Amino acid sequence: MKITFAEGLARAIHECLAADERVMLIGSGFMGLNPVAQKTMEPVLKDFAARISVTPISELGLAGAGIGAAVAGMRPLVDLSTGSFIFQAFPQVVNEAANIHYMSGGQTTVPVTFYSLAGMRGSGAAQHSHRPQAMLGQVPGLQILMPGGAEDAYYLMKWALRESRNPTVFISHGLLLGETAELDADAPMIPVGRARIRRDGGDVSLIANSITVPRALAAAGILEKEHGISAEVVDLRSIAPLDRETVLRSVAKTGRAVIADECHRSFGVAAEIAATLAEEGLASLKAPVCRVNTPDVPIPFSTQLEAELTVTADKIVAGALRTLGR
Amino acid sequence: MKITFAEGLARAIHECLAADERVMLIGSGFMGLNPVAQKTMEPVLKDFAARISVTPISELGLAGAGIGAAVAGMRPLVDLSTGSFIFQAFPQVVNEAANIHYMSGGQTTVPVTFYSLAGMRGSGAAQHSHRPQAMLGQVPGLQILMPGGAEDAYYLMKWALRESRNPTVFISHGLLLGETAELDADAPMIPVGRARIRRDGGDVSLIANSITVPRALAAAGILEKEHGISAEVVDLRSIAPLDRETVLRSVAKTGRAVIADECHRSFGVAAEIAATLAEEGLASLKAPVCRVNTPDVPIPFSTQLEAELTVTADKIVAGALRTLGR
Amino acid sequence: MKNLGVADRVLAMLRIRRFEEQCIRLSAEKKLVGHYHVYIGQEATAVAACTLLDKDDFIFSTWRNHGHLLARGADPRRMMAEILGKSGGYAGGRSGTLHLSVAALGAPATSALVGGNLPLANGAALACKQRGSGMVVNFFGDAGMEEGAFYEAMILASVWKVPILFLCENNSIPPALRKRGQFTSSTLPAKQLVDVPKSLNIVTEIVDGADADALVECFTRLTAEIRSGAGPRFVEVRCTRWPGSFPLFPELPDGEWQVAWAFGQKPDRQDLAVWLEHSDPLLLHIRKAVASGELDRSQVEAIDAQVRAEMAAAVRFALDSPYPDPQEAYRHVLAQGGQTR
Amino acid sequence: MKNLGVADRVLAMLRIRRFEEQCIRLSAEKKLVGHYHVYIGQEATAVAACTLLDKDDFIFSTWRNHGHLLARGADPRRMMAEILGKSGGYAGGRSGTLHLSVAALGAPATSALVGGNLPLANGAALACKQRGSGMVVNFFGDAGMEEGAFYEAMILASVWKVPILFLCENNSIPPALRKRGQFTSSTLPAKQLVDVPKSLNIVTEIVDGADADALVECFTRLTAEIRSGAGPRFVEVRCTRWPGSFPLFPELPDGEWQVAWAFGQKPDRQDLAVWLEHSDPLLLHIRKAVASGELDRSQVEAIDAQVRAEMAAAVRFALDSPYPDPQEAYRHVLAQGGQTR
Ligand SMILES: Cc1ncc(C[n+]2csc(CCOP(=O)(O)OP(=O)(O)O)c2C)c(N)n1
Ligand SMILES: Cc1ncc(C[n+]2csc(CCOP(=O)(O)OP(=O)(O)O)c2C)c(N)n1
Ligand SMILES: [Mg+2]
Ligand SMILES: [Mg+2]
Repeated sequence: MKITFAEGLARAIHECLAADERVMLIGSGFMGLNPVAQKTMEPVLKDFAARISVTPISELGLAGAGIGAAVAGMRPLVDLSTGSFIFQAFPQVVNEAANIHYMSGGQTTVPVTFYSLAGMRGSGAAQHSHRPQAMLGQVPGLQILMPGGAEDAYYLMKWALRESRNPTVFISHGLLLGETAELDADAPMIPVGRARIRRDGGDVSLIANSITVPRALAAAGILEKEHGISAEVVDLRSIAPLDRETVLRSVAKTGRAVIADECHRSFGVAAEIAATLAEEGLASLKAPVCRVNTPDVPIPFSTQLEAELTVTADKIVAGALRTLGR
Repeated sequence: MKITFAEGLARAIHECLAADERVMLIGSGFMGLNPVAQKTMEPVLKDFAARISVTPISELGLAGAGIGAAVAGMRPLVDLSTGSFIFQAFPQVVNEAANIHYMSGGQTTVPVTFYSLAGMRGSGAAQHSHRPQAMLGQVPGLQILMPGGAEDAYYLMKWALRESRNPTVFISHGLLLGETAELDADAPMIPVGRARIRRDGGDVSLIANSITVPRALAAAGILEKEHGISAEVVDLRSIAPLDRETVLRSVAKTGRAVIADECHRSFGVAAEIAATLAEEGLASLKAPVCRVNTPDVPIPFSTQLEAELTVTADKIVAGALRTLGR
Repeated sequence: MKNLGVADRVLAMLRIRRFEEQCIRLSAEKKLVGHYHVYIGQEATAVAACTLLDKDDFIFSTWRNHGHLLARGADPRRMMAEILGKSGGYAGGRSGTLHLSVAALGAPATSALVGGNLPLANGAALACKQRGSGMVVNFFGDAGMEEGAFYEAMILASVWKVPILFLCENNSIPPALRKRGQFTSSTLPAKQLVDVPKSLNIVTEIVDGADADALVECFTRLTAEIRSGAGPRFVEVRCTRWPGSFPLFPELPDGEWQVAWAFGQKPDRQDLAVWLEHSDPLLLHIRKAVASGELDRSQVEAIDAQVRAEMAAAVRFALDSPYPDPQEAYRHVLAQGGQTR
Repeated sequence: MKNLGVADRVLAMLRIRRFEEQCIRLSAEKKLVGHYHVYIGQEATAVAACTLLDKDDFIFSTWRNHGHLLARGADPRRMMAEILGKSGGYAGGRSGTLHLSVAALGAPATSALVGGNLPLANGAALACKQRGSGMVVNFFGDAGMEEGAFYEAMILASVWKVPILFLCENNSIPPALRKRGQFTSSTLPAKQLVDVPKSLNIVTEIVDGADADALVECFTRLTAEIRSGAGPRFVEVRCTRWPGSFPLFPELPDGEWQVAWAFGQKPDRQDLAVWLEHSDPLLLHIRKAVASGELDRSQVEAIDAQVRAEMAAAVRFALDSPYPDPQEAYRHVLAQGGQTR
């Protein structure tokens, strides 16, 4: 069955609410300003109104409420809305949620999921376009899920709400909501923490996550058609846990790595992948690693300026060609 | 003249208050729980009481006040106290201070300095031991200064309060406050954004910042004395701007890099340095890069557990030996 | 401090109204991209507040900033160019509608985060106090009071006694409650918004945002108190939501605003008619001025003609302004000069 | 809900007092490393609040948690071991004094951040409401009210009407103001702390923290209201600072607390004598019980002997407990089971 990313999310949320009384929603936006995607949430809103809490614009308090409810035995999903607003909740997400299990010596578990609709969404400008994933990667105790396709939107959300026993940041993307994929809801999912090889290839590894997954796939298509190059596309799916083995195995095969990630270049997700290669995969590298990122510039409003900074399929292609000396 | 790190800070603050009426303090702690270091601030408190604002425990509001005052033409220094509390101020530091100059198209400048006494200070435990520098490195528009010695505590603070035209996070360290160095206050300082070669060497580069600087220097001493190895110690001094050139030049010479940094391993400062080497310095690497970091574990209270996670001179030595195949 | 005459006040309000109408049109035509917010129905507030300010005063605004900036004297041409992401805009297309600022007019930083500008405004007021000159007007919406940042800013302003007018524009009040009555909200549990700052020892007031004269009287008094060193003041301005603001993106329910509506003619849409009759600060102010003989229809029409010409020029300027060179994306990340490299 | 008899209440308070004295001693001997906070002078509050709670209720505490946990029934041996960073501690040495928690006793998460535990406590109360059982007591200090997190928690608790007692321990009030009078602070501009939650429609109360009977009466009433579904309640408990709390690290101004002080004998230090006479909840409660004939000196001495023995055992257990194996540092970062790898 073909579903959109938004449908995958809404369906997972609905199924989890139906299956487990402890699942509850703090906020229920999830779909940003996208009216088509918003429609997918209607069954949830209709069937589970009693388990959805009204939310003032108090992100810190809401995140904390989710943590506290989790600590008290519930399994809350907290809508933190646009990625940039997670900073409002940082004291609770970074310094409470992530630490409680450890500080208690394992006495207390914190199965809360924070939903963050992050990324460069088109004219969101500097204050509404953040990708907080690399920052959150500095926080041991958090799980960070980053679906790159509709089926993983479904699988990963379901896993977070039903199975996870730890605080989880679910990073969604405004420009992925309409992306479609084939879903077999009954098929066992690839374990969380395992990357997905979205396309096999032998000449270069394109390592991607979230919005850069469809772009890397497009780049792989161009590389094959226009340059006769066979690119492997690795979709990380989560950055905590981070599947270093699959990345290393792919690069061991291809000898070349292009890391496509929407974070700012410095201290971003791509830096960690590149560092892993420099530490554990040096011998397999036939060419310097290539990072394709958002430059270290706040996100401008104007479409023309934003486009200049955006990680595109073309830039991924150019990066791949560079690693191949072309 | 020999000064301590704390004396360097206090002296710089005093001189800047004396020299420029626009300099003002929002809070005046700076020295944590260290009574010896606290004494160094007495002249500032006595001579400039009228330019120090009383501060409730409202880190977000205080950071914002510093930004707003800067925008209105002042040059405030905001004491955000223990590094872990900067998360309270993240919405203002990350999403306001860093973006204002850009969003205004260059109309408005924001010469505010945030002071953060960060790091693993000994029994600070999970909620008081954060090192936020790598996270802040994901924020274009911020300058991040990280003195590794008393002379740079003085020089860099002075530069931030007198010359900088941009929002600056000054990262201090509880365990550095008593470190001493020779200060020649009239000597021109190494430009901000330029690393300091603290020790020349030819066999391996030890790349350090803040608290890992004295530890890397100790490691270099051990390497020489006990192993006959000549280690070069690079003190980054700031991580935004980041002096990639000096790092690349040093590793071009030695062929080996050990990066000692107190951030958690994943997505930390060391990751960015390692990535830079994988991208721009691959040809000079004679051995895999080695990161010496705090493991991805919240900081435990117990001295024995904290010690297990701490970046020590011995671990830096072990890392260097590994890169040399010993 | 200047005080505008009636005609100038109508001009200033109509300028905002017509500017926003152009935004709505340009958005419908897909020339304005992305989400944006208009100030229709709140014009009297910005005009009354900004005309009381001096050169060394500051304003801090939000995503709903167009009216504040126009009232402060910003050039509609450069504003519109910015909103369209053009190089002729105040920030060369970097800010767009959300963070429009004009430093030369004392609007140095506009935050699009709920609660974001309150700590900033407070800091600017601290700077004014330190220097002994100037004051701050801090515009924000009622939802701003749901953020911890609001609370911390109230604490600091009250402790520091800084010269600031916290101006909360509560834009979803039924007409009958505008002058008095409890504020009822599903998300802020205060009976009256002003109860919160009051609990922190800040002097407060409530005023009808559809009544330009009441606003002028209130702000004149409060800014005088603030300038005299009395410390912060908080005012809740109550406005009634304009029907065009209910959809996800604003729409003109019955085309552009008509001068004739102030002179007896009715629009087709009933909800709009009710809003105009009871809650439109522009219409009510014109009607009052006409009733008192201070203004006649031909004068209003002349003002309208002037404003329409201004706005046509603004739109033309904005459309003609080139898109920024992509390399401009890399400029202004850091101010130059302080850095030593 | 149980209610303690007078002797049990003295026992519970004295247990806290003596536990904290041991902490001060162990810190002076450098066996307790790092910063820590003691609950001396506030014992009646924790005892009065915690003894009203059931098994499915929760408490949320701060850096000043020793008293809260002991009153809730935690084992002094495992607490002391944790405070010394030993493997026998509740968290195997990971939490230390700052974040002590005992999940099995409904104290699942203790935050050492000012304002940190309020949003958490509120969320646990939301869980109680959803499940239809249990309530929350949220202990925090007066500085907590300077954080935005406090404000947001008040908003949410009031909007959601969750079963929570916000218990603000204001521990720096002069004796004369404990029962009435304005709260004066250089950092929170409220005339009364309770004015802030009141402005958000939360029912509030002020009570004297040196008067155990008043605390029991107040908390009994408020928790009954909360359990009946009336929504959140806020209480300010006013305590007077104990002289030993003024240095950077707490010190015993005149050695350990003496039973004899409750029976006419005076300590050498004058500031301590004044504090004991007017502000020590333990001493005042014993004196009242003796006056009314409910307790005599020999009974108090017997209680003290029991407590001293308990504390000696706790210290011995803690000192004997081995330091954790360094490999333990890597355990409990993530709960196992949910992860698929
Ligand atoms: C921190 C934060 N949270 C949420 C948002 C999304 N948001 C934008 S405008 C808005 C509503 C604001 O309402 P109000 O403050 O009353 O202002 P109005 O738009 O009515 O003028 C919200 C929730 C935001 N911009 N920032
Ligand atoms: C967010 C944050 N800011 C600052 C601190 C440092 N700090 C620890 S205790 C304390 C004072 C707390 O006073 P109060 O809330 O009255 O509690 P008390 O210690 O008096 O019980 C401060 C400022 C902190 N722990 N967390
Ligand atoms: Mg509003
Ligand atoms: Mg206190």
